[in-house]
Amino acid sequence: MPLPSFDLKEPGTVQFTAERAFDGRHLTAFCLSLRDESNRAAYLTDPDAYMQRYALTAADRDLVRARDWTALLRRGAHLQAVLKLCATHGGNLFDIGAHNAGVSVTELLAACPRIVSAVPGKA
Amino acid sequence: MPLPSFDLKEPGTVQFTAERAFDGRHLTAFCLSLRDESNRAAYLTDPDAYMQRYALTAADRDLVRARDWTALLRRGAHLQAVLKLCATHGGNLFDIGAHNAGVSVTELLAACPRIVSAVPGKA
Amino acid sequence: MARIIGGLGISHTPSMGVEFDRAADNGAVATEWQPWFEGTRPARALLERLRPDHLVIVYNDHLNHFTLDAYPTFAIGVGNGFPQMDEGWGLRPLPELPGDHRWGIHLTEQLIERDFDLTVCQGLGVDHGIFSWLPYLLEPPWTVPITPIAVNMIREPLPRPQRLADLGLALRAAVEAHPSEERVLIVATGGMSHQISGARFGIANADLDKWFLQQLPAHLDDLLKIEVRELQRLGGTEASELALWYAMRAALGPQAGVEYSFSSFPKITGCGVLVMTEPEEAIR
Amino acid sequence: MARIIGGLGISHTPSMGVEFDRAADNGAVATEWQPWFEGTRPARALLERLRPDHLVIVYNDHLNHFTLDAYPTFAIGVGNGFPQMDEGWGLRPLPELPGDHRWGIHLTEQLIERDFDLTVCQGLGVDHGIFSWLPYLLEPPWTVPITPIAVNMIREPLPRPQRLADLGLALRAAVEAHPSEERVLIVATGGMSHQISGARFGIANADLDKWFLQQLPAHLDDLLKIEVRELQRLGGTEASELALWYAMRAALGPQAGVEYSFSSFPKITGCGVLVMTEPEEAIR
Ligand SMILES: [Fe+3]
Ligand SMILES: [Fe+3]
Repeated sequence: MPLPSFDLKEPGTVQFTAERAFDGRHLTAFCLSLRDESNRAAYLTDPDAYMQRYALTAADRDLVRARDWTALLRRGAHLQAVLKLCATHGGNLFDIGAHNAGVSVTELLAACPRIVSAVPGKA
Repeated sequence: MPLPSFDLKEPGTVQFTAERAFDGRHLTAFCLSLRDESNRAAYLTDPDAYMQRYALTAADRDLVRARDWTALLRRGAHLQAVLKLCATHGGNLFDIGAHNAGVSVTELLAACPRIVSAVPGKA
Repeated sequence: MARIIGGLGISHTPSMGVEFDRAADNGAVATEWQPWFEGTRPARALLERLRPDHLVIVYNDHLNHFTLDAYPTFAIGVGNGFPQMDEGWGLRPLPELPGDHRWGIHLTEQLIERDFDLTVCQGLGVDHGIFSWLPYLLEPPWTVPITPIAVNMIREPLPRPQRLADLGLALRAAVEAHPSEERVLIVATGGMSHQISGARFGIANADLDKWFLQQLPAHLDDLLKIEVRELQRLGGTEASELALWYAMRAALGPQAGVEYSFSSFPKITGCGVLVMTEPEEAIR
Repeated sequence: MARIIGGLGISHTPSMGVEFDRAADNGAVATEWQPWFEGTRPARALLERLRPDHLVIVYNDHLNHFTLDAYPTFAIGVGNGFPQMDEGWGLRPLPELPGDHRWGIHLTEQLIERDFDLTVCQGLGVDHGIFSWLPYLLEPPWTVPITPIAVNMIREPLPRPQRLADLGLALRAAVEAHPSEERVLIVATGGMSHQISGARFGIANADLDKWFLQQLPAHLDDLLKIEVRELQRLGGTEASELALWYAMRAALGPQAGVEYSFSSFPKITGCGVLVMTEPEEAIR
């Protein structure tokens, strides 16, 4: 993998802006509900029925079903919320990161830590 | 009824201090749960079972059963929370106020507004 | 830039809302509420003439939305609508408050940049703090979007009076940084003298309310020196809510003038209304 | 009066906690975490010598307790215990954090008097922001009470860096107003360089972390001029959490000195620790 760049542009970074926070509010709320063990069980038993409880759009639900972590982040679900969804499906941070970076989890694990060097004032 | 005095002492005023807010936190939480209609129904169906859900002491539960509004305030339940409990039992602010003032609701209603006059700097 | 055209200070109380609904059903206002109903007519006409594009409303919740698990000193609503909370007697026949999440985001950014430590609420319900008086002044369906800012008046310690004035000043700068030509009305709502518990229940210092309405337009600095406890001592514990009105006055320029001022005491809460305008919007 | 004896800055990350539990089970620390484990030993010894009576911990939640329905810029915990939150993989075998509600009330009163617009939490759960590093430095059962202060590092806009330094200054005054002889340690915890999403996932600017640990003790004013976005650009989006460390440094006097400083980069988060003491508590 190439080393990370020093900028905040996509696809390197999906900034969680205030607009995104607002647009993704229902997705974030849905994902955060999975902090509760009984909710995790209910969701896994019948994902579609469970998602009906939240004001998700059909497109939102498709992203969840597809476990399209990258599109969920772009849609405004907060990473820490998406992580609850990922954990509910037995995954972890590296699954999300690998999907974001377009590599396999094995590749990403091997690449970390991705050492770079720079300090402020000396770009 | 005598006119209200210009001080903040009990029994004229039961100040909701930070200490009271803390001591009464379970009572306040219990009362505020009654903002929800289904909770009100569950509580009215079986008050004791419902109260078990909250970390109320036996003494707390006795005050609730006795509808001792004044003691509940002293114990640190916030007035706005006690009001939910009172409303659930079909009461309103005047029930609490009359209990606090030691008069009947009819007396209190007749006495209001209890007109006094003073402005800052001219006690 | 957007600009502040004026300010509205107004009381709220659950009974005011109950009476509005009852009057609508009965076609007549109860005798004790008649002065308040009549007293709000001129304010209603003024708002119609002022044609605001946005309302910033500084109010307080009464444990109807927030709980003591997490009670914010200052909370801002970011949303396109703010629903009514059920206060225990069911919902009133009113629509939700209209919002504009872009205004919410703008004000959040501006206020946090100015060191106001807001709690940002993407799901905010509102109680009689706004719903009780709004129907008297604006007829539903409401179309002017609102940004609600909730201030802690429930648990000690309350913010200092000066902090509320500082909030008003920051709101002015925040509005003026908005990239539009919108006309913004700053509203502050808090009950005037009242106390709804203890043996002082029903204390009615109508003179304090009148004095406050006289002082606020031109003597904010003097008012800021008065401790909230002193307002509580003279006007009842819930008279602390008068401090919210400071935010409205401070958001206006020093030359802003009074268009209308009125107060009455229907039963247990002082009910007053104050409309002020900036000089270039003066109607008087 | 109570007084501040020193400060602790430290990273947090979920994997640090996971590794602590795994090492406890296996009786051995994994190779990549060995430097961090060893690196925390001197800090642990220093805390033992410093004998704090109270810890004020400035940290950040990661949507494990709060939600975006109401996200506070600054929240304070008032309680005698703060439970661990389940972050999705179940609870770790650790007791709750001990608290002292009287300290919580005291600090709340002092900070609101100084215009910090706290959200006051009587029911606060805490995540790896505190639970991940605490077992490395203090062995359970924990006995020293903690007052947690949660800072928004989750949603934009974040508080300004200067606001965090101001929080530190206010904490110093607040501690000194406490009517006791207690010895207070100010802790700030935020991950050092890391980014856990996007194609930059795993960015590891170990030199930035070392530079930061060198700068913080004596050059806070220079650090405050750096925009948080610049820290994010160089160290990853979550490097914003470094700004929390400013509160710790600002709470100490200008003459406070470094007792110990260490950093390593186990996998995806820079892990560092900095212990400082006031001159009269110097051990070095
Ligand atoms: Fe009120
Ligand atoms: Fe973190």
